[in-house]
Amino acid sequence: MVAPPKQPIPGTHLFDGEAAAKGLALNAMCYSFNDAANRAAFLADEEAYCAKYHLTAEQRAAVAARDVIGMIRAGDNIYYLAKLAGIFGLNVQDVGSMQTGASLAAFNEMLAAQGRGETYETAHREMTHG
Amino acid sequence: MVAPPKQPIPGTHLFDGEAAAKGLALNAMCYSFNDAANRAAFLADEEAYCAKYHLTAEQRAAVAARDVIGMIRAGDNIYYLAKLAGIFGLNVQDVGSMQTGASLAAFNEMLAAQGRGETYETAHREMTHG
Amino acid sequence: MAEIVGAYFTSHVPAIGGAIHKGIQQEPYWKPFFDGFPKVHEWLAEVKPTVAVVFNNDHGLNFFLDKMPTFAVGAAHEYQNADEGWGLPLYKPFKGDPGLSWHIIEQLVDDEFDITTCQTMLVDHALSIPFELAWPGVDEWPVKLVPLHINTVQHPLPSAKRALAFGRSVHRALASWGADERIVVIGTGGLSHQLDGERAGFMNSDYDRFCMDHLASDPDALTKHDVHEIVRLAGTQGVEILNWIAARGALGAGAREIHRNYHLPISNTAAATMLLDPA
Amino acid sequence: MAEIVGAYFTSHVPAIGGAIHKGIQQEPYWKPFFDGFPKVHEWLAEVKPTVAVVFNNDHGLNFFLDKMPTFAVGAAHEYQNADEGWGLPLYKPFKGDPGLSWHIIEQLVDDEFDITTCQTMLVDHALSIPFELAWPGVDEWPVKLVPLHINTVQHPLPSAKRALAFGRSVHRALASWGADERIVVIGTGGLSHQLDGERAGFMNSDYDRFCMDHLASDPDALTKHDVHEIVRLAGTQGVEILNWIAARGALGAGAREIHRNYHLPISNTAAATMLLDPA
Ligand SMILES: [Fe+3]
Ligand SMILES: [Fe+3]
Repeated sequence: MVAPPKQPIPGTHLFDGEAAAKGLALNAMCYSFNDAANRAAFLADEEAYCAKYHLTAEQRAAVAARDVIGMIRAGDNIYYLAKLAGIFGLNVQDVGSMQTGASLAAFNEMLAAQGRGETYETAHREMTHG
Repeated sequence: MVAPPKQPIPGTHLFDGEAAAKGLALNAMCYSFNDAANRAAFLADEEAYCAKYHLTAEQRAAVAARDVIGMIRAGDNIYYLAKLAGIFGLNVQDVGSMQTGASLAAFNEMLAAQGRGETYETAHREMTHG
Repeated sequence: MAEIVGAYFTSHVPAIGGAIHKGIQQEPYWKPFFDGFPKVHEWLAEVKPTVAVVFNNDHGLNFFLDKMPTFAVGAAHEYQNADEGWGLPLYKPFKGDPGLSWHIIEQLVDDEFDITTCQTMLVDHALSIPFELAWPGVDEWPVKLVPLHINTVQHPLPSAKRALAFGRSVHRALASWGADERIVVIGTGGLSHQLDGERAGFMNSDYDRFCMDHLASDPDALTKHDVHEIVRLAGTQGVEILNWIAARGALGAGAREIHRNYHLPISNTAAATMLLDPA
Repeated sequence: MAEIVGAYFTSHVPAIGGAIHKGIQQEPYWKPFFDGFPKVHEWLAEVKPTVAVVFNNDHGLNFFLDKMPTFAVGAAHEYQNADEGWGLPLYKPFKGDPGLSWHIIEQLVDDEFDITTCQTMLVDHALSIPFELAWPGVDEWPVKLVPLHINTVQHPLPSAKRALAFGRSVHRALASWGADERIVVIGTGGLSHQLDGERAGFMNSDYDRFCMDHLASDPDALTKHDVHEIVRLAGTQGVEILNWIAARGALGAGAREIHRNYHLPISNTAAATMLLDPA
């Protein structure tokens, strides 16, 4: 018998079977972006490209809104998502800033604070409350 | 430590790592025949199709000669090979006849003899020596 | 809770599909094989499965040598049959049961099986023919599907011992599945046959009977041979007995044989059909 | 007989490749990380490896959710790097060692690891960046490659205990490899980082130090956390520590730490580099 479900980890969305089943169409689209021609096709006609991959309404809305947390909630995996983010010119700090709701500068400062020995909890509190 | 090499089994070519490494190009070509368009392309220009898959000289010669044992020796796996045999209109009895060097009728009789309770060894002896 | 209603085993020789397609099941060559199926149909009507957990092997349709898994588990919403290179008519699609698939996957990884998961997967004659034999001519398959794949193509293959343990881990998952389903376990392929090499046409009814005689009562007996020995005894493609062994494990500890049919040759193969009840 | 000369571990953050490409290794942001490498270069010049056995994880280049293996082993003659979606310059091809690959595969299946074998395989930044860090600017990589992949993408992931056992099975294969090779074991990725979710930017130097402190002397200590606990402690992508754990297993029973560098942040990651000698 599989162990009972674990305690959720705050701010963390495990890419498990449930997410994988939900996110398949969006992940398939993002996986296609390994190919430069597909990235160009997406940029040329985002609507048509998303339609071709049969994104769910939730997935399409999240992509249209460049809503990273929305994509994650819709089952996107960060490794595939990163390829879409690349098309938008977003790096992992940009993506971090979008997900935490902090400015890019504040997010980077939160990383740097950990580099100076602050715990994540402290650095995160400072980012959130100034 | 992996167990020492086993005794060879007469008349049997295990599709192991050595065969798989040797046969990759030919198996890749045969795998492509799941697609009807590829089967048609092979039939339309066998030489060009084989060149596209970079068959080794040994593989190309075996395919050109419809030499099933030659293909197996060149690393083809029977499941992939069966797709090529299908293009030539050969079923597994035809392929059996070609590999054993017996006529199709004699090969089928060898199978039927086993159905009547003869051992493979006896049935095979009868097939080989009339 | 789900109930495991029993296990169904059958050979899956492609030519069987041809015979069904041509409607020649009652011709002398085919009758002894198809005579094994009225009992299967009765039994299925009685045990009324709603889900099929099927151990089978791909024959170069879904898997290639670029990514050849030892064990793979399908987790799709739907599985399609596809052209295997012979241009034969395709079978109806198979409805998946992704919830049960992921439940099985969680159990397998927890039990240290290093599976490959497949959210899309094509299924070949190893699955469609046993389905068509079980439910001939239905408009829609009456069961949802969880397909499990065992490598019988490229050596090293998993051992019979490992295949049985794999099936037993699947059993633990089935036994703890909360949905109200009636699960039939299916093992396909075999029995003895060899398609390739100078020994093509090899069959061995002694070994086949040994396997059938021990399948219900003592499946561990089938694990005493290593894979090389199984090739020697059953032929290069007779290693498909691994699917039967794993399916037997998935049925659970006790089992009772309620039906057996054995006939050879069907094409180059010694063909067999069996039903086991849980016991 | 082959000799295992030691193990090299490093983070593989894509931005490192960008820094190398721009030649800004000595800028204040990057210097503390790159300062860990002169010692690596000295050590490699001394131990002179001829083959690298690399535990790493694909990031959506070679594997998709249609066929996602728990453990995969490359068995190609050559491995290519490829565009991961960011259009970055590609790295040189990597020469394979299929003989050693198949020797490892035989051992793993014999030890009941249910691997996926890959006769063709693309490798991503998880492999190319550690190579470029180790052998910067060379015309041709000085080692042949056997890449091993661990699923860190889709849960359920293998446990740390299973990853260590996987590495130990690989060690048995290396220890019995008859070719006259000098084998370096490489583990890539980590340490703590989380890219996704509201907790993005999470790092944890306490856990990282726990891992580094026990890697040589007591790797089993790293297996006391289950994967869920590792995610909690190391972040969603910090589970790449599984590559380090498996590589540690492949090094052999005894090990001695000879070099360590740890610096954060590099991009969103706590970056680390270590060298272990066999002991
Ligand atoms: Fe088969
Ligand atoms: Fe990574």
